[in-house]
Amino acid sequence: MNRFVLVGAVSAAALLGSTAISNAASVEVMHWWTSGGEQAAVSVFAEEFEALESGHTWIDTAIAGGDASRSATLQRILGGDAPGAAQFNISRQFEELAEAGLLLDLTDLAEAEGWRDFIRPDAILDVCEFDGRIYCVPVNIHSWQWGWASVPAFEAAGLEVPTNLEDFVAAIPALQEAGIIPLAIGGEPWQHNGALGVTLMSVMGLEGHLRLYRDRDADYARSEEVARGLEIWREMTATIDDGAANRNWNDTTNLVITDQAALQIMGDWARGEFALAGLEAGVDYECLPGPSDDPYLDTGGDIFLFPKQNDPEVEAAQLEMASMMVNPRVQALFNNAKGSLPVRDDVDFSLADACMRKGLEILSNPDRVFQGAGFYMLEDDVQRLNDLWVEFSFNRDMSIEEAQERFANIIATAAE
Amino acid sequence: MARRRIKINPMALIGLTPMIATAVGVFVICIIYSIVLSFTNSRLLPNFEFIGFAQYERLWETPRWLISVRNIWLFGFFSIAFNMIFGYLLAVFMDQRIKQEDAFRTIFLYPFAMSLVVTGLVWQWIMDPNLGFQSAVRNMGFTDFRFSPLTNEATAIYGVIVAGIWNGVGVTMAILLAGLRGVDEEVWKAARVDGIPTWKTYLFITLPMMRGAFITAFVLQCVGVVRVYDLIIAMTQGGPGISTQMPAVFVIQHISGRSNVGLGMAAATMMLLPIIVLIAIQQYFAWRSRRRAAGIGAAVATLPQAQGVKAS
Amino acid sequence: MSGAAISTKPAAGAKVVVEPAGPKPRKLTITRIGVYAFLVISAIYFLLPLWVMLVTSFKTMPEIREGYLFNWPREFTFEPWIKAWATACTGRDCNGISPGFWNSVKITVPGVIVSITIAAINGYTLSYWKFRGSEIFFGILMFGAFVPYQVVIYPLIIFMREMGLFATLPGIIIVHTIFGMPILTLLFRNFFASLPEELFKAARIDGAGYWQIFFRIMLPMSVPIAIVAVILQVTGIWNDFLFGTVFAGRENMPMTVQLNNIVTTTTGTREYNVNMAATILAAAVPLAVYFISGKWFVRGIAAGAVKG
Amino acid sequence: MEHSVSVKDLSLNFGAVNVLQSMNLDIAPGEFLVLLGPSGCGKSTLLNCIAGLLDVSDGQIFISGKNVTWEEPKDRGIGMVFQSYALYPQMSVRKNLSFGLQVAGFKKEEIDKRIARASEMLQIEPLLDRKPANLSGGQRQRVAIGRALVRDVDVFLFDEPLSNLDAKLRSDLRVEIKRLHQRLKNTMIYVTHDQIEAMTLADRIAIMKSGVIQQLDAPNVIYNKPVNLFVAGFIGSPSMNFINGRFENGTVTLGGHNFDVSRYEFETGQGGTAQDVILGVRPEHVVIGPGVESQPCQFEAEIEIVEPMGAETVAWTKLAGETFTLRTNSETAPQTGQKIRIGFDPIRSSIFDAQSGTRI
Repeated sequence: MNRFVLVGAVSAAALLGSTAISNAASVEVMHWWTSGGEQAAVSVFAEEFEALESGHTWIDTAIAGGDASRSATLQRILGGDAPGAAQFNISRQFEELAEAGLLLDLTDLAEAEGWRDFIRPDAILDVCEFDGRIYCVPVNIHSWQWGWASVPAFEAAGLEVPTNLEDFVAAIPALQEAGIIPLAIGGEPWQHNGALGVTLMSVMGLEGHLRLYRDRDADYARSEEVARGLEIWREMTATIDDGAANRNWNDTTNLVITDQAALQIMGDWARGEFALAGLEAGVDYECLPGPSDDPYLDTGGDIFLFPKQNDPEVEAAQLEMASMMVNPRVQALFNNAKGSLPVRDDVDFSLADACMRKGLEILSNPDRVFQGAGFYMLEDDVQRLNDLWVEFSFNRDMSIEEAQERFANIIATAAE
Repeated sequence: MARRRIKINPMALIGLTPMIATAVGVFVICIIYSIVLSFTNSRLLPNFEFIGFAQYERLWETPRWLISVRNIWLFGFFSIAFNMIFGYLLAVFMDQRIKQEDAFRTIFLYPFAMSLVVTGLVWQWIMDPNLGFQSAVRNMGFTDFRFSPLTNEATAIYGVIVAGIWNGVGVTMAILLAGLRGVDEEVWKAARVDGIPTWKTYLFITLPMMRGAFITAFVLQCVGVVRVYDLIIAMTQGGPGISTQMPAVFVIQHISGRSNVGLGMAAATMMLLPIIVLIAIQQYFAWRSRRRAAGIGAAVATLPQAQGVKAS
Repeated sequence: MSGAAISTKPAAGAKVVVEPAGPKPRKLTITRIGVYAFLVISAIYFLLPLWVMLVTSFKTMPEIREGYLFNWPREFTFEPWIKAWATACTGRDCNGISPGFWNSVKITVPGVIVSITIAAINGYTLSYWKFRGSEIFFGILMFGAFVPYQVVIYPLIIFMREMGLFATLPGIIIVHTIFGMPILTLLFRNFFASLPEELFKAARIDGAGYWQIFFRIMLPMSVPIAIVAVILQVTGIWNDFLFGTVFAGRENMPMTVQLNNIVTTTTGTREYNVNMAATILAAAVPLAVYFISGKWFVRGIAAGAVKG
Repeated sequence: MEHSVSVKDLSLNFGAVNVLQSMNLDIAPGEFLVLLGPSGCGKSTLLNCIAGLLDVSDGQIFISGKNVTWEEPKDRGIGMVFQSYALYPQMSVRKNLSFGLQVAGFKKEEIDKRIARASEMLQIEPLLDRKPANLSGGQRQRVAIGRALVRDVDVFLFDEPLSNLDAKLRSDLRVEIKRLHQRLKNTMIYVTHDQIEAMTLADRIAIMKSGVIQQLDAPNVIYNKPVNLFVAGFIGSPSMNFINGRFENGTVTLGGHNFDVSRYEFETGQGGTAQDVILGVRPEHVVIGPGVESQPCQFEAEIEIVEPMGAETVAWTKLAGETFTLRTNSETAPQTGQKIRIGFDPIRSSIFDAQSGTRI
């Protein structure tokens, strides 16, 4: 009799325990959002996720630097110790993972929630699609094509804030005279890559971009426009300050915030830093789309993919997380903190500041939106391009002609 | 003796199992696996679509790799050369009946106890142009003073070399000092009686006698140089640009973030090459000296004692 | 002859000028000054980073920004140390470097014990129980001492995954055991080879077996070499970065990896004082081992260096 | 003051340890002096002080009348040969011989002349272009001697030069050194712990113990008239028999035996006072068999152990309860267990004060 009671009690406890566990799971999330603005944004996700009824836990694994973080993620997937969710950039980087069946298929969730209907532009979700299935969640839209200018810095040099890079190059001597660092940039390779890409884009426009990366027109890589873009880059980077090495992007943004430097070419995530510092767009700083009088914006951004776990409970939690990330309320909160644009346009834009409005306006015109090189080319080839630009940027002995020749060669030999 | 050799004690086999597993599993199978992958187009996950030497062809056209190779030679040459010269000088100076020898030895050697990550971080901080050594000297009134090797791609590698030497020269010093102390004291006395100046004794008499210690220190340095990874990651992450890229970093980047295992393994195989060459040379010399010893051996049976041991 | 020395000779000092007697007066020659100058300058080069780390870790950020790298802190603050140990952030994790410290302890202690035990058995077997082929395996192992880790790291990741050991504590311990094995085995093999062979023969005649001889006779005798091995392994495993990043996994991330994460993460401005405090903390254990073990450490290096 | 080498009140201490204590030593030109003693007695230290390889704590050193206390070794006019040969291993024999001369700035012809002379003298001409590693031990030591020879100096110092050689080579080279000395007539100071070397080579031997010279005299004096127990015990193999006893009225009483020692030559010149003594008798001075009856001192004892050594045999017995050995021709050797009559002559024995251990 006694024994019977005991067994009953134990099994009841086990049942209770197991149901409690089955609802709540821990999901480890790997990302590289470590700056102040990014931290605020990722906290939105974490808090919203943990606030879900099922009582899941967000385990945060932040590794500074996109390259380092992606490397770590891939290493762990390779080693069979994949995190529950991992941040990636919009690119074709994870195709192989999907192909090997290592990623959680989100298609059913996406169809049930109608992601196709509200996520825009379409291209963003296209990236997540492989063989007709959806494997990732886009969480924001980021554009690289922005300049961030310090209004007091240009005033100190007695200048108007320029609206394109040709004007900025002309303003460099006056800025130097006023003791201001003309172009703020850090030593990290990706900062150079990105800014150089922006510079090229501002010169060659959408048509040139498509000829190069979509059509693989190697001759265009040898064109006048490309040469001019590289020339502008050389002129801008001729005045880099000593402290550039080892400077993070947010440390660099800080130079503009504190008016020590005039201009930073950096994606729209920099806006989060200005906002965090309490600066007002149009008064303390100016955001320059393009930076060009004829601006185009790419729709890069961050995506999360969910490596398969062998635990159905974790899988359920992963799906819940994916759903949470595109929730309109969360999108508004997250993107506001992050400085990026939401992936859906049915969110509340009342909080948007002047810069965000500028961006939204441009993005609303499909002709002004383009896809980055990573959309058309494999990661390996993108990296070859990055290597070239980094080498060009740091090795001032490399002639513009040589850089163009190598550029053409990469375009010509890139894998389909 | 003979019986022991032939009959395998089962317990001995069990005891040696972890070693056999490591030797065969890691240092034979894993290496072969790596080499095989270098002939495939594996990206992140291993596959076995063989593409011949394509990865090698591509490797030697990849600027990042070419720069890595240039850097490893540069880094290897300068850091080993400085290490040896500075290490020997320190050892010689330490050998001058210095009163505070223990204190100096402690000071010269402690950096070796620190990890290369720590080494890299500290030197990066010292070489920071705005807050580090440069600004400290400028604040003393030398406003034109420049010391910021890491900010310039042409000089960054030398900044790394300075940090590497700081970490490793104490070991070279310790090995060479042990070598110096191992030199027969009577040779020193003989040189003094002969009236040979101290510096000449160090240069012409003890230096050649310390070949063993030098080879040891040199091999140790070589192995360290080929493997250099932590220092780069902590100090420059390969930058500015890709100016301080190293083969070891290249391999790690390609087996993960860059998702081109085939290329990464081709690079790894190339890294193996100098080691194999080094071992082959060493084996050749060992074989030659064995053969020569066998030839002369009979004639000079008394030889191998005193002199032989000290000189080797 | 012997007898009491009747020293009628005047004190050496008074006579020095005329007649050399007694110890040669030590002149502070140029060479002597040069020797000391060289050593002192070298010592400064070696001590500088330690000094900078220490003073920076006690300074406040405003003071650091003034750029007086070498100055003694005006205002002493322990804040950076507390922050580095307990509250510094990487991402949303704000536990400082302390979890890394305990992880490193968890990796180092069993890592040292396992790797040294296996190496001792290897050395013992290779010295006394040679069999056909044992030397070949040893040769391969020695070759392994020179192989760059990067050559085998990818297959090893795959292997560890297949064994289910990737990103586990046993996994990282096995990795350290594997890569510590060549040098440690050599160390023990050379040590046992230097012991008199008669010892082993006597034990055999007394009827002792493989394990009995190892545990009763050889192991107790190998204490000196074991100390050297412990020093070598403690510093080696503690200071490892590469294996830690790849094989340890999130839960066992060693201190060096965590240090690098903390230092490369900036929210707002770089907190150099916290970074330096964290750096010192990460270096503390091997430094302590070094300062305590002193001459043993040197012996360890020399022993580790004595190879083909 | 025509000494070749002269040591005055020399002391050396390492910290609190006195290695040499107020040592005085004069060596005549052309003399072959051997410093003999057990290891740690300071004999090598003394040699190193003379060579200038060790800084003295007190006292002076003169070589050829010149005060060299503060001089560098090279300026003292000495050449030195070491136990481990101390050849420069990476240099050929020729280079080994010439290196010091080249450094000193000698002309090439002069160097060649000296090398020719030295190598002829030591018969090492065929070895001149070899490296030390390719020489045998004996050859190496010849080269080392050659290196001292080419310096063309008045004083040669040898620091246990033969200790690393095997017995056969050792005796060959010993003769060689003796021949060299006879030919060169230089002053030689030779450190060894081997008494055979000392006895065969030396004009005078200085026996040292604990940094003090115990006795400085010609080999036969040291052998026959050791000044104290230490010297008596150190020289001679097998070593001297010591038996405790009492001296009174010209007789030494040991156990039950009374020995008449009136033939003994006392240091004081005559009788001596009654005191406790130790009687020392060398095994080779003991007589058995036919001649025993003529010996002034005799006793009867049983042979306990016999050690045949070829030409000679050592027999062990007891006298007054203490071990007593005797050395005899193998043909007349006694058997174990045999009771024989044993005799010796006090004139060839030594008597020491039991308290101080000095000879009376």
